[in-house]
Amino acid sequence: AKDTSSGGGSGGGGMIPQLNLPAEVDASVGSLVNYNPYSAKPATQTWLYEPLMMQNSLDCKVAPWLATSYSWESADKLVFTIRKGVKFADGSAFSAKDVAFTFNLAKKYPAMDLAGVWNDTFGAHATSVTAQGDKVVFQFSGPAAPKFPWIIGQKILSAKHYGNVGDPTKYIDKKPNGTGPFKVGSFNGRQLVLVRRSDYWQASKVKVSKLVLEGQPDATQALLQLRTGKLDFYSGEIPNPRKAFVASNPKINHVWYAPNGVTALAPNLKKAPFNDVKFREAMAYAINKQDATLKATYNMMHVASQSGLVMPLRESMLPTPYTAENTVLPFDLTKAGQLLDEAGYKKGAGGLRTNKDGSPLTIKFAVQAGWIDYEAMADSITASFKKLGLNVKEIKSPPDSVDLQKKTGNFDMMVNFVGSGCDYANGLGATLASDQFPTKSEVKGNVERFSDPAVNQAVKTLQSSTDPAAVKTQVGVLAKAMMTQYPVMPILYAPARGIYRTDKAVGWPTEKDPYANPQDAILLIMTHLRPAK
Amino acid sequence: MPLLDMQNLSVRYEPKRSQPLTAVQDVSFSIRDGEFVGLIGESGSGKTTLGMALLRLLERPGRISDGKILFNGTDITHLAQDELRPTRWRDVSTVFQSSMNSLNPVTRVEAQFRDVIEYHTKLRGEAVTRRVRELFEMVIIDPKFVNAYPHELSGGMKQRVNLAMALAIEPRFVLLDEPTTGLDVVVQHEILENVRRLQREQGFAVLFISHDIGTVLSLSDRMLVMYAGRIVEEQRADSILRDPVHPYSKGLLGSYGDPRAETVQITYVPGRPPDLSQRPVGCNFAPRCPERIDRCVTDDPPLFRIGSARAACHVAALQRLGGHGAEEVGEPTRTFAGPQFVKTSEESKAALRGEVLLSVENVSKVFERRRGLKVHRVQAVQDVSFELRRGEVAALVGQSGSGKSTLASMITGVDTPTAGRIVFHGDGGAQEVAAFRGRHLRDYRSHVQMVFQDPYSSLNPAKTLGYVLSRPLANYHGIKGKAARERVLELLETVALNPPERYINRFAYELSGGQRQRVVIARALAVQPELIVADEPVSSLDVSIRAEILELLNKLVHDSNVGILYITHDLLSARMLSDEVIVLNHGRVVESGPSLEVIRNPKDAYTRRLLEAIPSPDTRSAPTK
Amino acid sequence: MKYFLRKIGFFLLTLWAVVTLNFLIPRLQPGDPAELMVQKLAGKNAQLNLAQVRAMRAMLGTPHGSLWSQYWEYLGHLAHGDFGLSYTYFPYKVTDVIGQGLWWTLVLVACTQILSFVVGVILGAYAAWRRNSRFDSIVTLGSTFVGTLQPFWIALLLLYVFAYSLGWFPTSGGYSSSTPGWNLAFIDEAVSHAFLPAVALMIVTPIGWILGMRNTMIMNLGEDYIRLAKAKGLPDRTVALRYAARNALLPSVTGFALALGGLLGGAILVETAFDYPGLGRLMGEAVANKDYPLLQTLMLLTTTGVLIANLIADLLYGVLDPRARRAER
Amino acid sequence: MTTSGFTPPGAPDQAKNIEVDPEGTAKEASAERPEAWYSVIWSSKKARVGVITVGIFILIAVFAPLIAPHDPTDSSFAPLMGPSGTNWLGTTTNGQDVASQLIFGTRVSLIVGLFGGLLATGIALIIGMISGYAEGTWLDDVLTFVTNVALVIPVLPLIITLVAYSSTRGVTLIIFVIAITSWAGAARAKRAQIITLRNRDFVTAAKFSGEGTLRIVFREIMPNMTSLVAASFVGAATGAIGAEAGLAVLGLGDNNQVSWGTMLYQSNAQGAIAQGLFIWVFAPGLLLAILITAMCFVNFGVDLLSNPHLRED
Ligand SMILES: Nc1ncnc2c1ncn2[C@@H]1O[C@H](COP(=O)(O)OP(=O)(O)OP(=O)(O)O)[C@@H](O)[C@H]1O
Ligand SMILES: Nc1ncnc2c1ncn2[C@@H]1O[C@H](COP(=O)(O)OP(=O)(O)OP(=O)(O)O)[C@@H](O)[C@H]1O
Ligand SMILES: [Mg+2]
Ligand SMILES: [Mg+2]
Ligand code: NI
Repeated sequence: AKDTSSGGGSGGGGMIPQLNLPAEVDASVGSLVNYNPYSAKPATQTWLYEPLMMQNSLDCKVAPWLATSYSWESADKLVFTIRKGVKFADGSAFSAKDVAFTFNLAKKYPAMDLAGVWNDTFGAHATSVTAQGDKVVFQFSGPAAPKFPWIIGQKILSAKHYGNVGDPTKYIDKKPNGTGPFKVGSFNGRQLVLVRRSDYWQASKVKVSKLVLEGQPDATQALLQLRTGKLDFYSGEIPNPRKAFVASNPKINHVWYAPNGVTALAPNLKKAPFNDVKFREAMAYAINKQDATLKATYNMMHVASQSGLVMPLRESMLPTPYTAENTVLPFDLTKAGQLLDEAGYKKGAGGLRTNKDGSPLTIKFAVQAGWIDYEAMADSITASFKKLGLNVKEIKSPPDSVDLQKKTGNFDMMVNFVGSGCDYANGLGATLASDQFPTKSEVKGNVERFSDPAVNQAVKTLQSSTDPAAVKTQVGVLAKAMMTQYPVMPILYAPARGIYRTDKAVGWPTEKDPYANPQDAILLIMTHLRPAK
Repeated sequence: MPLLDMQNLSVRYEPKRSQPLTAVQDVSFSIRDGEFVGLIGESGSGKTTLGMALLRLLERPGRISDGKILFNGTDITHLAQDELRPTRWRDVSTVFQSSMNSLNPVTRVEAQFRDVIEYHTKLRGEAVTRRVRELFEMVIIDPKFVNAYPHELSGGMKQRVNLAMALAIEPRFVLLDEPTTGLDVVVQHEILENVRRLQREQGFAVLFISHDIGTVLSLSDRMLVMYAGRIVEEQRADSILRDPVHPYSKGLLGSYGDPRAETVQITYVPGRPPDLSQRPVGCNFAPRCPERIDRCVTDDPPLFRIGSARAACHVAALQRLGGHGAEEVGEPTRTFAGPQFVKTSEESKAALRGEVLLSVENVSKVFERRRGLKVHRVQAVQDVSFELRRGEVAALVGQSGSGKSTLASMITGVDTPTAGRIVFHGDGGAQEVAAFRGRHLRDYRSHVQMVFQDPYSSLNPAKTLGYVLSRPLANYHGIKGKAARERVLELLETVALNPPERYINRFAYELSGGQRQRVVIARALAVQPELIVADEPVSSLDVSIRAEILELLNKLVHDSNVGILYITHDLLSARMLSDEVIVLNHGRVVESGPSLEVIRNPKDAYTRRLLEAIPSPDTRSAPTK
Repeated sequence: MKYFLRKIGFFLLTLWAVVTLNFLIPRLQPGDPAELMVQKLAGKNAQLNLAQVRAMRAMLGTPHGSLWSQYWEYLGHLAHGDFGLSYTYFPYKVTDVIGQGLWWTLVLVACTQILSFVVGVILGAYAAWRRNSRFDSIVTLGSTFVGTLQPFWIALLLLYVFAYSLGWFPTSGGYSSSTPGWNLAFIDEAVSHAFLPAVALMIVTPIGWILGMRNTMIMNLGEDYIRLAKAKGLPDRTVALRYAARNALLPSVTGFALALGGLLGGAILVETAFDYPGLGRLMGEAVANKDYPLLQTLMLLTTTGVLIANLIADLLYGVLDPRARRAER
Repeated sequence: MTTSGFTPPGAPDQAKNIEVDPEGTAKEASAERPEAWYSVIWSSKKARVGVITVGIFILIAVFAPLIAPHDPTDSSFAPLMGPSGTNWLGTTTNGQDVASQLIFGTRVSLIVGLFGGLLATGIALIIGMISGYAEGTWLDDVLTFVTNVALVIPVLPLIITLVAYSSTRGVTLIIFVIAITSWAGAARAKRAQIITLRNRDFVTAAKFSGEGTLRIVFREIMPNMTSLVAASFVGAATGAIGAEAGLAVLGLGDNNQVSWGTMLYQSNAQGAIAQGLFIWVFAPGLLLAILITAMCFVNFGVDLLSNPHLRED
């Protein structure tokens, strides 16, 4: 049901004079500009400083960027080959030394260590990062495969520029000097104008001469600006984009919402009756996913597979006998009812089901107030659970306090996001591994508090596996656990939104050509854009 | 041609949400240039309304419903405000009843003179200032006050400023609406002297409104007596004193007696005027009139011309003009045949032999007011000593600010003296009042009670009389429920609120001022005190009610052998009620002794000034100063 | 003098209380700004990057020591004019951030407030003077109804009609492509951007003044000094202005000073709706981001602002109303 | 502080406006009884309109389940429908019935108004009365100081802070928060009022009758302040209703209940304007304005109680 009209089309050889994008930070900062990519709110994250590589979260392919290639020499040693001929905006040459400098700076200033290289956040910490010729070598104290996606995403700084600024997170960078495709043209406190660098290392691929970043419009404003062409691309939320945007000019206006993970119903497995797998199975059949996606996403998103993996993209990871189709459980209240009856949750007085021991069964459904799609999903689920005879009560409270409930484990069930990254240890693995229970101070992935030794083992193995075949086996274990133990019940795929116009530029990713995640790979997209005819 | 000619004027108030009423009905009179005319009548009789109509300042819901006002030959009854404006103040100026509040509080006095002077005359700049100073001197205020704000002036000064303002551009006619109410006797006296002098000097005409016949008589050439919106008598001032025609005028005159007489005897008019929205048929005064004949109840009397006077009374007309039924009414009388209040010197002599109930010994009180770093001291009471006996009424007399109330609050335990002591000789032997705290103070108050000056504010408007009277019973005597009700009814009867059942569930606002004051007294009696402190209990009441309350207090002393400390600034009422007088000036006792003695032979100059200030018809004959 | 000393003493005491409250309110509440910021950056449909959260915590620096020692430290910093670094705009100083928003709000809000006060007082006084006229009923009824509209709702309506449908005005921001400064292009942009927010604020604010002024004025019209002024034959204008309005204005002046406090509150909604770069929006942002240093300072700013306005109003009252100068309280 | 709000400090000086009664009959007396508060209020045309309108809203709130065609949270309708027979005013983006939401939304507004108003007035009454009665003592200084601080702290940011940081957002919390942030002005007015009343002779007289302090404050003085209390209640209730909507619009409302404010919030968040769902966006704001206007009109009537100058309008 996704938009299939292409953003493609053949482009000419000319240039796109200007594209308008929303600002990446709030506009009210006025002259308080900071281009430092390691500050809390850099004026732009994307166009000035570049990462080592870019992984397409949809098909998991890794595109070379400042690094031309990588290899895991062993589970604890990662080697990048750094691209030659890259120049910083000031004309100085970029080298492996800058890469090593950036990562070593994070060792000195842990506030900058967004990839967790120097601590044990995702696998073992690094012992050294060194430049060796055109190579950069990461030596870890143990297996560290899950750090890979974060490491390649770090923005590389110029050693010359950042070498003597002290704490980089406290440094206000007003004269950015990155390797990126654009440099700052002007900034007037609200409007950031970026101009194309002709000496960019892949300048031939960048056809946009000027980028204008202005304002952080809300949904309504963004819609208006998109319709009138004051904005060319937007990845924020716009309710009902097909009616509100595409329908107003279907030739030029397009949307593509890529699946970016799974939104699931997470029960608290430490509590009865959710500790009963039968009960959970019944829940899985009692969710009207089709209705949920209609209400929550205006049918923009597909209903989700119980496997916890995004289908059909990851169908290849499924073990037999599972397929993309049969892992999507149907909405079947009769079946759910039977399952509950069999398991002993009989209907009592007033048609409400009771616990096995006959005591009243009430479920408090914690809902993130203000997250309208979550609220809509919750409403839909509550409605069908009630039909099943379950006494569900929605309690809407601010997202912060839902987070607090995640930390304390003091909840019955809630809607939760399940990661679907390319490193399964960090995505689905984090949702299932028992060392990922949230703690008092940190929200980790295993909110439902599922625990299974086999799964733990599989996640552990995944963390040190760099070999695709081994990965598939382990992911199979996770998927199977999802299919048989129902730790969480996926509802629908969470969207990565791309809302764009094709009157100036074409070549945006589409469902047919999903070369990039529209939400977080705009830099990659930039190299694919061509002028419209 | 008269300066002001009022012809059959009627004024109606037609409020949206209550009964319409005719506040002024069919009033005709005229005033010549330079004439001083007094207008009297009790509260609510329509004096102010008449004045406002004359000034054409009536505001909604009031309007002139009938009649004409001719000023200097011009009919101003329906002139537009714009047309009136140039003649305002130049022809007719005024001092309002509430002239305390009629100065703009946020501008300096001079500016308020300036705007009117500059608007109406050609004077500008310095000349205006000079004129203002001149005016100030005329009304005897230090010219340095021209630059003051109104709140920096005392009440009396404000009144005088208003007077000066009224005379600022030498008008032909000045309307003075009770220009001295609320003022101290001494100050009042001074201002009125002033008015009279200026009027003689400048020759403007005056309509002087007051509810106090004594004040008016001593000033006016001619008197108008108003009752329930009508003029009931008009006569030259000197002849009305000798020969009042209307019974109401007689009643008003009867409320004055000579304090120097061995036996003072005053009369009062019982009851209250009619509700103006539901006038009775016949003479409006008939229900209160002791001379009433049958015709009064059925026929409304017109203003008969009787000799040089005019009066609206059937009886007087019959008596003096004769006619059908003249034989029944007998000879004209000079006095009001209503209830009387008598005080003889014999009674006082007896009272002064009672046992001592309270002794005040060298009491002083200093108030300290902090102002920033400076401490401002006020010596309110200084070294005062006296004794009060059971069955005795002692009057504490003095002008405003002389420390009377301060003494009262020390005696009742509200405040403590800074020096000296007050001793109460009750059942528990001699006890010092200042030592009472908490429960003891409450105990003490079961022996000492207070009657307040203002009966309007001393009764809670939200409570019924039954509640008000039952509280002291419950608090001091533990009487509750039915017994309390019985007792309340008894009390109401004691203060002559008959039949008591009709009053027990009423609210204070349903009563007249006199009735309220009686409730206040009943509340004090409920406690069965031995000492009653009455702080100016009649000064805010109409003359006719005053005597009524005094009578009640007098009865009380006789019947229950309590001691009363009667506080007043009015020597006449002191003489009528008290056995002993203590004169206070600036917190000191300047003179004290048996009442008759003090009043007949005042030793102190201050006492003499107080005596002179008594507004009485007789002061007219007595030479001033 | 006493009067003024008292006022100033009160001012200092309240200031201290307000400073302390501003310190306490954010601190007594749970919540983790670092987590929140990372979550915001990533969006709700993303897994929290734990490394990033940890880094963010290290960056912002978590408060340490007992509440008591924090309090003294806070007071010490305040005394040096050190308000800390904003979380949202890290590593910019809170004062820099506020400095950016201040002008926008000052211009927008101060202009509309003063204008609406003046308009409101004039309309109210005139309505009272012409009491029961058609003008009076239109003004009272109309302003009552309009005054009850929510500013936010008016903002929506204005946006819809004048920005979206008619396209006469921009939908958001304080300016667009011009360079801030005294140049025509910028002023033109600034004015057209401020227009709708100003109207949204202007529509509702005068109402209080109209009704308040009308009430006090009607009350004053019954006073004797007004009657006397009329008896003096002074022209209507003098009576209305110098006697009635002058006296009726007094409560409005103090009311105005107090209202300055509610000002930022009203501005939050409107500024947010129009994405206007002022303090109101900053305040909303600070709350949303749990930016304690910024929030604390904004609250301090507004409360001190009100206090000072109040002090000025009190002193002004002393000038305007001679009675107050002598009165004890 | 000498600053004063718009509430005239002058007491409803009933006693003095009343004519003195003749020895008279009960009939005459009744003619002079001050008008009962309800007839004073009713006598104003505006107040009449207000009372009737508020009455209609109350009826709607009470009988919402009978009037509303659907459950306001029932999201089983097709989303984004225009007005039709089943959905009188169309449906929301979640497939909820707009008309039913509007009808049920009345409840929250009225409940918040009623209880928020009561609570705020109650706090104001207690603090104002005690501080006024104790004027000049340290107790008064403390309470006045607290009142002044509460008056000076900007209300909306404080509410936002309080609500944003509390974990549940029931209507109770909203009521509580609104009440504790809005009592100060009224407390000050009451303090001023009680100071004028406290020096009346009847209070001293009550002391002479042996009454205790609390009884004096609450049995003797308070009954004389009904009009002020009533006026401040209507004012507080009106404010509370607006504040609830404001909070909801900021996303700080109670999302478990349908209120006009949450409707505004939801519709705005769902881009209702862009999708052409005008009724959904504009109707709640309009109803809110009508309800608040109606209450202001009632207040015009209440003003007549405390300010007889206005009665001849
Ligand atoms: N605005 C008004 N609306 C209705 N009735 C009024 C109004 N003003 C005065 N009255 C009534 O008109 C009558 C006359 O009142 P007025 O003030 O003229 O009396 P007065 O003789 O001046 O009394 P006082 O001696 O108390 O000043 C009274 O019954 C009073 O109640
Ligand atoms: N609480 C107080 N604080 C300071 N000064 C006071 C206080 N009470 C009274 N005074 C002063 O003490 C003096 C005497 O006042 P008091 O009230 O006893 O006079 P009074 O004789 O009762 O006057 P009036 O006839 O006006 O009632 C006055 O100068 C007054 O200003
Ligand atoms: Mg009068
Ligand atoms: Mg006194
Ligand atoms: Ni003050």
